Amino acid sequence: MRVLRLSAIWAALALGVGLFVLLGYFVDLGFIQNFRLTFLRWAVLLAAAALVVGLANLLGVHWRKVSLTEEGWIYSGVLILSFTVTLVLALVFRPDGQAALFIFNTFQLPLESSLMAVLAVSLLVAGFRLVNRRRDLLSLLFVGTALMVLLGTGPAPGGAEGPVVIALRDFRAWLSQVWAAGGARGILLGVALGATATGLRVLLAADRPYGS
Amino acid sequence: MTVGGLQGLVVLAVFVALMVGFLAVNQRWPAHFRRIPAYEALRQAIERAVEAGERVHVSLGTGSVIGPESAPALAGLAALTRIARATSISDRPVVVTTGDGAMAILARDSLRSTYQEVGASELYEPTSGRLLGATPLSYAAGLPAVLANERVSVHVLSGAFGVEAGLAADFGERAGLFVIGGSDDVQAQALFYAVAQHPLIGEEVFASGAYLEVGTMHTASLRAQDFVRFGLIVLILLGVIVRTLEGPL
Amino acid sequence: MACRRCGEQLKPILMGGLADDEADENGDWLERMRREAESLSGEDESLEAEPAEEQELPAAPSGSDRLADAEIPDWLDRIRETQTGELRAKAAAEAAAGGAPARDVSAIDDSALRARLGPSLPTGEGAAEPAGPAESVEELPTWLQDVSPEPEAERKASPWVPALIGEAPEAAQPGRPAEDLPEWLGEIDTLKESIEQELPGPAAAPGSDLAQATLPSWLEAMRPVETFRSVVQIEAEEDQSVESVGPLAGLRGVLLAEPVVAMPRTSTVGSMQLDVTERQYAQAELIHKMVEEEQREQSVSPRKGTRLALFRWGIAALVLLAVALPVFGGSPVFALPRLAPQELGALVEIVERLPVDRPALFVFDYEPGNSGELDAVAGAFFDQVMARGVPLATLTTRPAGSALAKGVLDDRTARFGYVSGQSLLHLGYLSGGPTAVQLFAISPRASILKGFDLPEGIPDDLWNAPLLQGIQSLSDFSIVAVITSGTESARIWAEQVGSRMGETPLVMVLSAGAEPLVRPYFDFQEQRPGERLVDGILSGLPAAASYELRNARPGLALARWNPFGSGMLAAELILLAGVGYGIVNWWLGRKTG
Amino acid sequence: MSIADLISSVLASILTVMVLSYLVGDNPLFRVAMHLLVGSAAGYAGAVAINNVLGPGLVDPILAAGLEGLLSPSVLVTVLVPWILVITLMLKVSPATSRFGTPAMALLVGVGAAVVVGGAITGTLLPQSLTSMRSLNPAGVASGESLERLLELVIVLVGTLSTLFYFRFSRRASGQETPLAVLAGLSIPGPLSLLRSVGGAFIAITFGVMYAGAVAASLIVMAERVQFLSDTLSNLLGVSG
Repeated sequence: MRVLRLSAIWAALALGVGLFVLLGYFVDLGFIQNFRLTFLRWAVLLAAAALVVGLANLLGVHWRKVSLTEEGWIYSGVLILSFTVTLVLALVFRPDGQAALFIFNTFQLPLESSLMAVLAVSLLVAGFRLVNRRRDLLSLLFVGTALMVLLGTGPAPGGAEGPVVIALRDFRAWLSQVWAAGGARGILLGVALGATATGLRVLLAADRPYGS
Repeated sequence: MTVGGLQGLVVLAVFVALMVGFLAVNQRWPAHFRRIPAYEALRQAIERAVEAGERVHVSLGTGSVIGPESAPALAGLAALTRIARATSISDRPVVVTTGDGAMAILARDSLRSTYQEVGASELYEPTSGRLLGATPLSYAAGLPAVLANERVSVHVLSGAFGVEAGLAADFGERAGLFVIGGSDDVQAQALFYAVAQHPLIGEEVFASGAYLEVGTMHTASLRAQDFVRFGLIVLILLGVIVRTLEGPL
Repeated sequence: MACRRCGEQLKPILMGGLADDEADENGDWLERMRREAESLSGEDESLEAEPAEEQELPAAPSGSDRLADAEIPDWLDRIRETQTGELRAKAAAEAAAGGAPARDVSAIDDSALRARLGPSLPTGEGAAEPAGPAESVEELPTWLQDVSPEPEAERKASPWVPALIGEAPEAAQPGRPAEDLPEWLGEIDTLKESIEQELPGPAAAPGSDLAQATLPSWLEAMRPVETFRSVVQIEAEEDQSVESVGPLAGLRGVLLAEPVVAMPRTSTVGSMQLDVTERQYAQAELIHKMVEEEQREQSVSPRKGTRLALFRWGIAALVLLAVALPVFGGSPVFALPRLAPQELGALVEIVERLPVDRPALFVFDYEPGNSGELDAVAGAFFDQVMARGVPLATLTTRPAGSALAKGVLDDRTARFGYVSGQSLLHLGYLSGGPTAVQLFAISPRASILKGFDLPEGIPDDLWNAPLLQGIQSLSDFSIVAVITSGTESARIWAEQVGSRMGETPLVMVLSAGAEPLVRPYFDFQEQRPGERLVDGILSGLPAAASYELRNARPGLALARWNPFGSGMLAAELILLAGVGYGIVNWWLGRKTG
Repeated sequence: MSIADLISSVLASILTVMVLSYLVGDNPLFRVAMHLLVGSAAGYAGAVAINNVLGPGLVDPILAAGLEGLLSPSVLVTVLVPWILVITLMLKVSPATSRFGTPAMALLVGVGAAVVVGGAITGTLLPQSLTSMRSLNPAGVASGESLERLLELVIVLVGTLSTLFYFRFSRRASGQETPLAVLAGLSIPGPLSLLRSVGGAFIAITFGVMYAGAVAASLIVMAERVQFLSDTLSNLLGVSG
């Protein structure tokens, strides 16, 4: 019973706060806008605090692996080490200090870029397999369109762009700016419908991700 | 109040009214939805995972809770409660990862309250809902270890993703897992379509609650979506006719 | 709803058990599981003589029993009728594969038997009870009492573990009303009332109630078979011991004076405690499905895995080779773009018109992983803006964005004579993602509290820096350029911020994949000049290369032109090969059926 | 090039090779690189959050207001309430104290859900619908350009509506739409099925365009990585030479 009451209070809190923020989109009344701004500022602070909580959780997960020497505990040790060193250096010498920037440019930047390079191969492998995997007309259309766009995007071998290349560029632009724009607009509208329904379910307390 | 504000309020009011209305008539007028093979396959994959003592991994993406991109993750959290119920009889309960700190907390809260409801509080572990990486690509970088070490066999991606969606799905595909992916980001959807075994297209990711039978409100909201969809189509057509009558291009 | 694997009618297990209309089906599968178990044990009868005998004893009375019938008293015979009747009913229940009605259970009642057997029937508490009959009668209420309904509180706490196959009716929520309880729980729950209602009083026709002493099949399935076995074995006369002492000395087949409690027997306490939680019930269902599913498990063919690995290696090698050849070998060389995309002209014009007395705002809204692309795409744009001497302020919505901005602009500051703090200022990190973008659009000064890499002499409140003194809102910047890899953040800037920018142009520098999603906002501005969303777009390496050529300042775009072209060529070949491979396999598959 | 830069680029090159080794298959080098990335990215993001957000948002206002200023209503709202919320949220670290953080999370979720709904309606539903309402009046379509523009507008409109229709979830209880006719064994789909098929085609084209964009983007990054490796190699050779 008590649990029920508490969950109802939290649901009412979420609804109340959400209502002010939501009305702020449509109504220009001063007090609504003030409440909205205040709640948004609190939310921004809370999101940053939640990141710290999440990082503590991340550290806890890997610390547990190391202490229990679970499978892959050595990798967890590497993670804890890199996390601690980066955090300490960036806090002591500030994130814009030379030490933090050195770590950023030496580790994070190249590692993320290399992962993006790996993505290129992953996407091409998936594209290669798609028609064989799905065996339907839509996947054929998907790969055919991708092929045409790549042909119209990539540089042409040889000394100068010929008329065929120009035609391919125009066709690519036509596909992307007319056909894809129409499809994208339909998808965006559909996604907006789904997002609205999802948000309203939370505001109406049908979904309570914050638990009870 | 501006005209846009008024229009927005009307849309909002119509949506809420439709959701409540469909909720009221749900018993008398049951809904019939089209097949979404990905969700049918997901049901079977989860049951197979439970039978095999393997784990279901739910990824809530890299979007922030306080941003508009949190919508698919919120839908994923609703689906998570259902998946957690279904896997609560498994030796290995569901594990949830995300790239946002607040979303990780919500995942843990959802798991805790779900396990309490099914009388399996002992299944809850603070590490079962975790932040995997603080940036989108570092989140993707953390996935291979989770998929390999946690004995995952079902890889559910429901959240905000960017290009990292391709990597997140590919890591699962390479490990030979059942991969289902949906996002609000159109580019991520395209990458899921290419890479994932069972892509969720467009707004299908938001329908997980209705298709996994989380609750009547999910069914009602899906019907409300369809109602507004048709309204929108009619309005656009009317607008085109009016403008066409007004004058040339 | 039918199980998609075995076609069996399956229903989700609900709070407190199964819905009324579901009990039969589940009784059915439990019954089937029991039958399977029995048939298995039946096959091994020769090996398991003892259990087999135990099962056959009541089912088909042995000749010795029939001989004994004449000897045993009438009331004891009735008890045995009860058992045979019960077993007949059990067989019928098996055939019908359905639970027997509740009244059959309620018919078994110790008070009724007491009424019929009179005071001769002991209470069962006494140590020195009479033998078999009393005990066998006592058995019936004992297990019924053990199957006491779950207390309300426990039932509330009892879990709801629906299988994902099948529908979960909405009524099946925690706190489900009692009338929705499944038949089997309902029976137990209302046992006492049904007993009172349905049992005739002492005057009831003897045997009529005992004849109903059959159990529903689900209950049969759940109890150990030997539970109801009489603890008194009626032996053949010749096997019976001769009384050696007392007034009955010399007689055979006299009732045993030995207390029943001292005789070897199966404990009935505990064996009947059917505290089946829903999770256990679901696990039982799971075991059933596992048995059904066992044959359907597909083995992964190693050949397929190896072939896929070969494909991956081949494609990876081809792409890497294609990209590396122009870098290390200097060829192939690709033609530079001859025609610039039409939207480039609009962007160049916007930059040309920028006032130099107001700072431009560059929003670095991408991750380090995208810097390889976006630094190259945006380079020409930065060059043109900085060549005009427009003061710059940078902002980011990603934690690492400021470090990226510093890296991109540092090598240009010297080239274009910018001085950090005077003509260039990093506002730093705008936390909160899209929500923070809205806050920034409303009041920039309240949203950005700390800068990044600020030089000496900049006041604590960076908004008091000379460069930013005139900035009160977004519209005070000369231009807002969002360099982003994501369609979502581009949409946020276009949708949430574009309308708050007054006459300040909004420009998007995009990753190639984001263009189709942002294009509609650019068209929107084209279509409705009054309502501005996005004023300029720069996307993709070809456009950036054209931009660099137009600026006559070769940069990263032109430097990556050849490896990019070579890689694209490889990508086209790979996709083409994939289409061919897929179509051929498709055709072959159809041909071979 | 300074020694620090050289060390940095050599380390970065080694890490690049470690990541690219994944193209051969999952291996310990790749795992180490990935954990390094997760750790360093998390550490840097945490430091930025503390240094640029929590510090200025929670600590600086108190220092600015001073103890006596803390009692003023404005400071109560802007400083004390966030402090309380953040502290309760921090209690989420431990399962024992986790429940105390629920109000803060409810607030966060309320704001998030409202931003989702508000953003979807004002940001996409209204503007994108309005943009779709374009005149298709052929009057004055003399020049080929106008004709082409008209054709484009029709394609975009058909694409938008058919794609929007494609996602329709509800269906009639009877199931599939009955085909218009069956000619020589080939069934001609009804108008709704046809519209849905058209929507599916537009979705495939859109996805194909976006997929190609992602491939192009990642190939540029790969080219940048290879160039980086080449530059580092030449720098090393230059140093050694």
